Amino acid sequence: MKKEMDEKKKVGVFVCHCGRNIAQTVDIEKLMEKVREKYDVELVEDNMYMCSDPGQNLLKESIQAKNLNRVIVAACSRDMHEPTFRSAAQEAGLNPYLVEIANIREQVSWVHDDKEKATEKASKIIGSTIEKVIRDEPLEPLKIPVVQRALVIGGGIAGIQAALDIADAGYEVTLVEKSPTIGGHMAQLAETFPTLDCSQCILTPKMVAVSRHPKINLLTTSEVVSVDGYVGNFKVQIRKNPRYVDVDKCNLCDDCTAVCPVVVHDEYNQSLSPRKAIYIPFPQAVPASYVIDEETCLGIDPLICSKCKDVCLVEAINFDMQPEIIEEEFGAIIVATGYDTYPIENIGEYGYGAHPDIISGLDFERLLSANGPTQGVIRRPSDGKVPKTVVFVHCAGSRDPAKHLPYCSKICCMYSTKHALQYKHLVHDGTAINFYIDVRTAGKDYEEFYKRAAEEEKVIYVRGKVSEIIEDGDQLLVKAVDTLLGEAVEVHADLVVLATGLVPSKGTQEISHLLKLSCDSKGFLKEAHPKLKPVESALSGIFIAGTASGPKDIPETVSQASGAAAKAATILASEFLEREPQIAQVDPTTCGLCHTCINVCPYGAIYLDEGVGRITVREALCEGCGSCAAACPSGSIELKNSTSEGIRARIKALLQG
Amino acid sequence: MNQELNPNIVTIEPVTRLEGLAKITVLLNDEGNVKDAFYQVVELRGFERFVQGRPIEEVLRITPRICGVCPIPHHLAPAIAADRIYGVDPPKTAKLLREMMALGHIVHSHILHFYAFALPDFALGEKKEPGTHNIIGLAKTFPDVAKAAIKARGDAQKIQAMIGAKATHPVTVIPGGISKGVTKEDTEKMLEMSNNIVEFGKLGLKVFEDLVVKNKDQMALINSDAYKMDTYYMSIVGPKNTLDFYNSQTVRVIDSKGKEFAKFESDKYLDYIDEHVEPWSYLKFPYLKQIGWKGLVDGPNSGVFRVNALARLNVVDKIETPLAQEAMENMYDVLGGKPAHHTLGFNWARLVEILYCGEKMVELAQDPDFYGPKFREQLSKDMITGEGVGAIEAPRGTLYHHYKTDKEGKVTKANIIVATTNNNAAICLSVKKAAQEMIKKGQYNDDGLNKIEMAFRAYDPCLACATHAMVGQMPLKVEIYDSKKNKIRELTRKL
Amino acid sequence: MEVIVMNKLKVAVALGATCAGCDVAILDLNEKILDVIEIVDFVFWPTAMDFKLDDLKALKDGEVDVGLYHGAIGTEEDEEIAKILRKKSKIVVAFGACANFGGIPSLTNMPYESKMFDVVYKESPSTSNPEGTLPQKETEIEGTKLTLPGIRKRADSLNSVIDVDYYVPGCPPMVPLIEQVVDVLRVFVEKGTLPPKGAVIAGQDTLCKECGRTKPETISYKEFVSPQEVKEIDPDLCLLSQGILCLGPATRSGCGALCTKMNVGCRGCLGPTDKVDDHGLKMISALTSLLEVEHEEEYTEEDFDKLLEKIPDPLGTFYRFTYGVSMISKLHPDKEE
Amino acid sequence: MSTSKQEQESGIKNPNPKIVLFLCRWCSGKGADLAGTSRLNYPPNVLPIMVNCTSRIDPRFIVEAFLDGADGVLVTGCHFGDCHYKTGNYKAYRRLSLVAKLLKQVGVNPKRFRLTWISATEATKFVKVTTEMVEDLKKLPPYWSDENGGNSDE
Repeated sequence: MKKEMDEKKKVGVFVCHCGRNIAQTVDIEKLMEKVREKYDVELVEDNMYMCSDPGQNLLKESIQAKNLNRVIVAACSRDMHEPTFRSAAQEAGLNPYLVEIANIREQVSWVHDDKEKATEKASKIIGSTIEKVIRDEPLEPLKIPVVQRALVIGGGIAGIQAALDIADAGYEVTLVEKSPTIGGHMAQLAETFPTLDCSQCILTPKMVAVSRHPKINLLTTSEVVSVDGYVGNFKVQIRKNPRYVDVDKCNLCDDCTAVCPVVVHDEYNQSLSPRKAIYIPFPQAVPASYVIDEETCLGIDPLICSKCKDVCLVEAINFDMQPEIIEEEFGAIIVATGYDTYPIENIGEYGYGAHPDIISGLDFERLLSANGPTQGVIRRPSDGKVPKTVVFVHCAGSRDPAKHLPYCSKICCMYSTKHALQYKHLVHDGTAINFYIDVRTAGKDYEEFYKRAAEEEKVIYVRGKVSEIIEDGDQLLVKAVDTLLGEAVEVHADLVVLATGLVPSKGTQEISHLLKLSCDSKGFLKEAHPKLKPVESALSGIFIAGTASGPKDIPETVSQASGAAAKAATILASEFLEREPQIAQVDPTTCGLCHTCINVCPYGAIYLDEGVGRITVREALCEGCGSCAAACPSGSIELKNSTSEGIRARIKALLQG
Repeated sequence: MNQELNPNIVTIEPVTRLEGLAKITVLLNDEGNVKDAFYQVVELRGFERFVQGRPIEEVLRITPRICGVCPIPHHLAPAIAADRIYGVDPPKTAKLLREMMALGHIVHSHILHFYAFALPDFALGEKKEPGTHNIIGLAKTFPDVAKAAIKARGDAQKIQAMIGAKATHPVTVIPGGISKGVTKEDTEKMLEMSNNIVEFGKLGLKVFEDLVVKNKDQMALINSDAYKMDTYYMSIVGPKNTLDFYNSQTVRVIDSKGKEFAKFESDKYLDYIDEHVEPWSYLKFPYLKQIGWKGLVDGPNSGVFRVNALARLNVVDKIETPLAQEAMENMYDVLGGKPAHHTLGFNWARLVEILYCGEKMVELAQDPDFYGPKFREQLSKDMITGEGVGAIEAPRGTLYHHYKTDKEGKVTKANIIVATTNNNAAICLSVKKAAQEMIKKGQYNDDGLNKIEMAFRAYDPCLACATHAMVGQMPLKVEIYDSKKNKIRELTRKL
Repeated sequence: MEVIVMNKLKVAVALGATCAGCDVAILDLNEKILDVIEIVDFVFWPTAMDFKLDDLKALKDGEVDVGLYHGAIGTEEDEEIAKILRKKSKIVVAFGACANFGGIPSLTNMPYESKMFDVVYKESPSTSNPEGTLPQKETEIEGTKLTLPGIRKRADSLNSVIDVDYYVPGCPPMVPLIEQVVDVLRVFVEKGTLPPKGAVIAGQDTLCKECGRTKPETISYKEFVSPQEVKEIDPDLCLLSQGILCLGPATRSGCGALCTKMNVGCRGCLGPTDKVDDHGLKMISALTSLLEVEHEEEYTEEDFDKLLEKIPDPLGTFYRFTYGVSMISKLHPDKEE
Repeated sequence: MSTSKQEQESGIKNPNPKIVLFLCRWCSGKGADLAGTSRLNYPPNVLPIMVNCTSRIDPRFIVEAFLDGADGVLVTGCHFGDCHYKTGNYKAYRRLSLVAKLLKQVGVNPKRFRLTWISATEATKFVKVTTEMVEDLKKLPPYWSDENGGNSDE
């Protein structure tokens, strides 16, 4: 049942000369005559420059004088001045959505030379626009309430930086980290290239800042289990797993580890050294507290040992802690779930990681670290001897589409060079040999760092891929080809470090399903636009920072974190999100709940509201593309101010006369 | 009221109480006696053309619209053709369900014809005012018979709907079987309804006994030469020449003496049947190829043959079910042995067939495989042989569906010879004979014209089927032309 | 139930290019037909009663209360009968898919290589027609002219030749719809009120709501599978989501989902909703939108072309019953190649 | 508008074809505007209508355009992967390709309907496509003209 068009449509048409741009091939007088004669319009006026103040005043005065309720400006492309004319009309008291632009410049005067035909075409375009404007209804921009709180998933350097920036901007942040401490992989590094800053020295102040920031609610040993809702109104469920140690009471006296009978591999030290079932990941861990590893502890429920509880003077240990589901609402989400390294166990040519003296880059970082298993003295894991010859293999399992990762992970050349340089510092008479395909030094001062390692520290760079590493007595025979000299090369090394690339972390894969974020072919999260929207995801209100979207170094990660934080803050900045009102609406009388629209909507903006049994459009998510209206087999969905009947009328008007 | 006119042309238009559109034009000579009669079918819709290019499984859902009174045969015959195109033999459960549908359909169609179309002529005596000689009129004079008929036909339709989703224009039969089986409860309901149909079958024969067989004039009419024709008879027969409405594809033809003239598998039909075209009717005239088209004449050397109920009973040697076999023997005793040529005998044969169907349906519903789990084979495109013929005994006689498809299973050519078409020549002859009887020296009355229609109605012609090719017109129109060849009256009857 | 009827409704049932399935549908009211006779007098129903065209012509204009017309307009005489029915009836109801949309007979309007007469009377393998005789509108036999009605260029819907008051779609209209018609007649008899002109007596929304099969989270299929080639048809899950072609989403409800209950896809015999002017185009838009919608970003144009190639006979499948009134059938072929 | 002498020789059957041109607001619309700002030239026979996305185009619009007197319909949108609404053009391609098949099946000359992608920078391609289509349709008679069997059905 058509709404009766009660109020008479009083249309004002304003034709712009645009100096000579339009007037040169469109006969303005004839055009105005044609429009007056062919179409039911209240008035037709013209002006040299409609976008100028006199032009806009003409518009405003005419609206008030003739109380026009529809306006058409026949001028340039709507991208140019639609906002100009809409706000002018608004000042004159007319709803801005009742103003339409007829493009007779880019689409007519600039591209045609036959004056008569150009004028005729301009008249048809105006006629078609009239059909649209008389069907337009007054609209208000949609106002979507925003929960002014952000969620950051992942407690590595990216998550830490993002959380701090948002909190500093004055908004509450919940930072969720799956492991017992924040810090991520950066906490495992000894020093960082190219400045050789001690990684802990530059990271721990930010970690402490997180723990002390009043606006940041830190949830470690926690993971996000479900995310519903949409930008401004994400309903999130977080499961906080029990630590079995009360963070506030524990004073890090370390008495408990002495009595704990369980000894297991220490993941923080890349399993190169042991830890107990009750442990602190590393001294500067945040939150500063011990934690009981439920899997390796002899038994909490039923309680088997409880030796640690007996010696804990401050009674910080509590076996009755249960997993807890926390439900919170957020206006924006930042995903910073980090990376994992490509496992050396996958690389058969280099011994599947079986030999103790063939280790990964992160293993070597731990050997270099003062709080590492060898207190910073480089010792071979097999016999603890200081290695005299160390081979660093660049692109281990990278740039190898046939068997391993096809892509380059950007940072391995730099951290291998750093490893060689640090090794030479510590073992002056040692020999460091780096096998590489290309040494990629694309960051600030990276090339100088590489020159320093090669020329000052005399690290030997051999251009060639290592074909095989086999045990030879108590040493390792490294076979390769020096492609510059064109000869085979064999080196007897005491230790081999494989510089493996970066792959999406397990957390990244899980969160992509949870948030329905699409991934690229390598499994990293896909940005909304690789060049222009690097920190936005395809879903509005959800942002991405750091290595979750691909391999990158720490400076790039931190800048992305701040970028994502800024984007999130813009959403949280206002109580309401304003959105274009031309969205879809569903007529339940003819809708047969066939789910076509739900599956067609690229934004998941349409859902079946079980309560009322009706298909409903989420105002916050609908972008007004209209795909659902074209697909709806019962014709029940229409776009506001862009109905199918309206478009039909516009086509018909173009073809008339 | 007699018509004191000396028209030379009598046209009955539309022929009523039948399915489809036709008209009879009767030419009188100077003395006012019938020189010739033309039964013109005025329908042509073009199914053979507009199924071209359609996938065979979709064609199965288009061809039922050839006829709304007998859609089931036009769903099953192409399905049999499709099975052969895929070279597949459907599982037993599917065959049982398909047969049940076919039998239920025969019951519905025969009841509809006998009680709505034919019985009023017998039961309500001389045709007085129009508008009474029909189901409504019957319901007034024989309420209990009418109610029982409506109940039995309703049951038959319900059974078909349980298996085919819809009784009119079923959809579930697909190449290789059927889209969904039935439950045990449904089967029990069908059993109960089938038993009811058997009882109704007996009642039907008893009614016919009282109203017709015991009525001298009616029997005289049936036995009168006007309603006899000496033709060949064709029907599908089961393995031991038994009555069979689904399982067999063997066609048997007997001559007017009852001797077997031909026996062939359905896919050889082109060697035995040809169709002749007349400019004054959209319906073609099939005839036996070996004998040839000798025009609208009966007798042994005319290729004209008859199908439909009486033809079937003439052709089969035996009916497997006891009650129906006994009813058939009783019929032939009265009609003077096999084969019987009495056109109005078709009505009696239909009642025998209703009884047979009822008994066979009871048998099917008691078969444990009836509601079995495996009701279709999974087919694939590489099984497609590209050609298949499916034949079936529709209520109105033998029906042939012949399809050629491409590798994808899309129909490239279709040829459909429909039951009523087979009877076209015979109908023309019967109408002419009846007209010669009923119109003497230009004298005829409403009852006379209805007697002509009875000759036509006995064949229960389904013209929508017959001319599945074209759009029709009012059922049967009567046009009267005088000897000077100008049309005096288009309709002889006044309200 | 006792119905006090002041005067019985005079009802006429006329037919055009029909299969008479609609007549059977009325008779399928079974016992209820006796109630119908209480409030209705059939003054014209050739299939079931002995009325001739002249009986209809003899009635006074407007004497018939309700004229039902089933079958498409296929010959000139169908058109003539429709016009007579219109003149004689206060209310005309288009009954069944043929009268409503042109139905299956309007499939003949589609373009085919061969002409209808050639297919039926020349190319049919079982026809021996050496002289190539074809049916003629007029034939001279011994001085008398035998006439046949001419075949129209198109088989059309009832409302293409006369003004229609109400529409009862369906092929044939299902018992629940006919019962609705009987109710409308009863209310008309008792209270004299009628639904708004042009109303379609069936559901106003589409079949999916009535079908009751569950809709999975995502409906995305690679190609349509013909029912005989699919391994197994889930009796509870939406057929379309199993890749079985079903026009339910674009077709009115009101039939009780008879076909989908039996694992068979709907072919749209109740036609589209009021808002849709071309049933086929709407269904095509919905179906192609869901074709591989889950992985569409991995497809190139050529991949999509291959997928679309596999959609079987779109014209014949998406316009099974509504080609007569479809927009696309109003386009004409270009003369030149 | 009868065809003048020399136009007939050069095979012009329709000097002034009417072509409905669908532009999408983000890519092809901007490409068309760029053709304007770059002062390129193309025949005025294309009559533009702007929609948010090619996925807004309901197949009925194409047929309705012909029924309203168009000689041709040209739909332009974003290349795969560029769509502002992510996957609008994928759906548009599938829908309108099947419509093209139907138009061909009912005998409409395939030259009268075209679907092509034009990015915001491809002004030259836009001009080439529109000019080509106008030239093609000039060689065909006006769609509804009697000469083309337009109003031939009685």
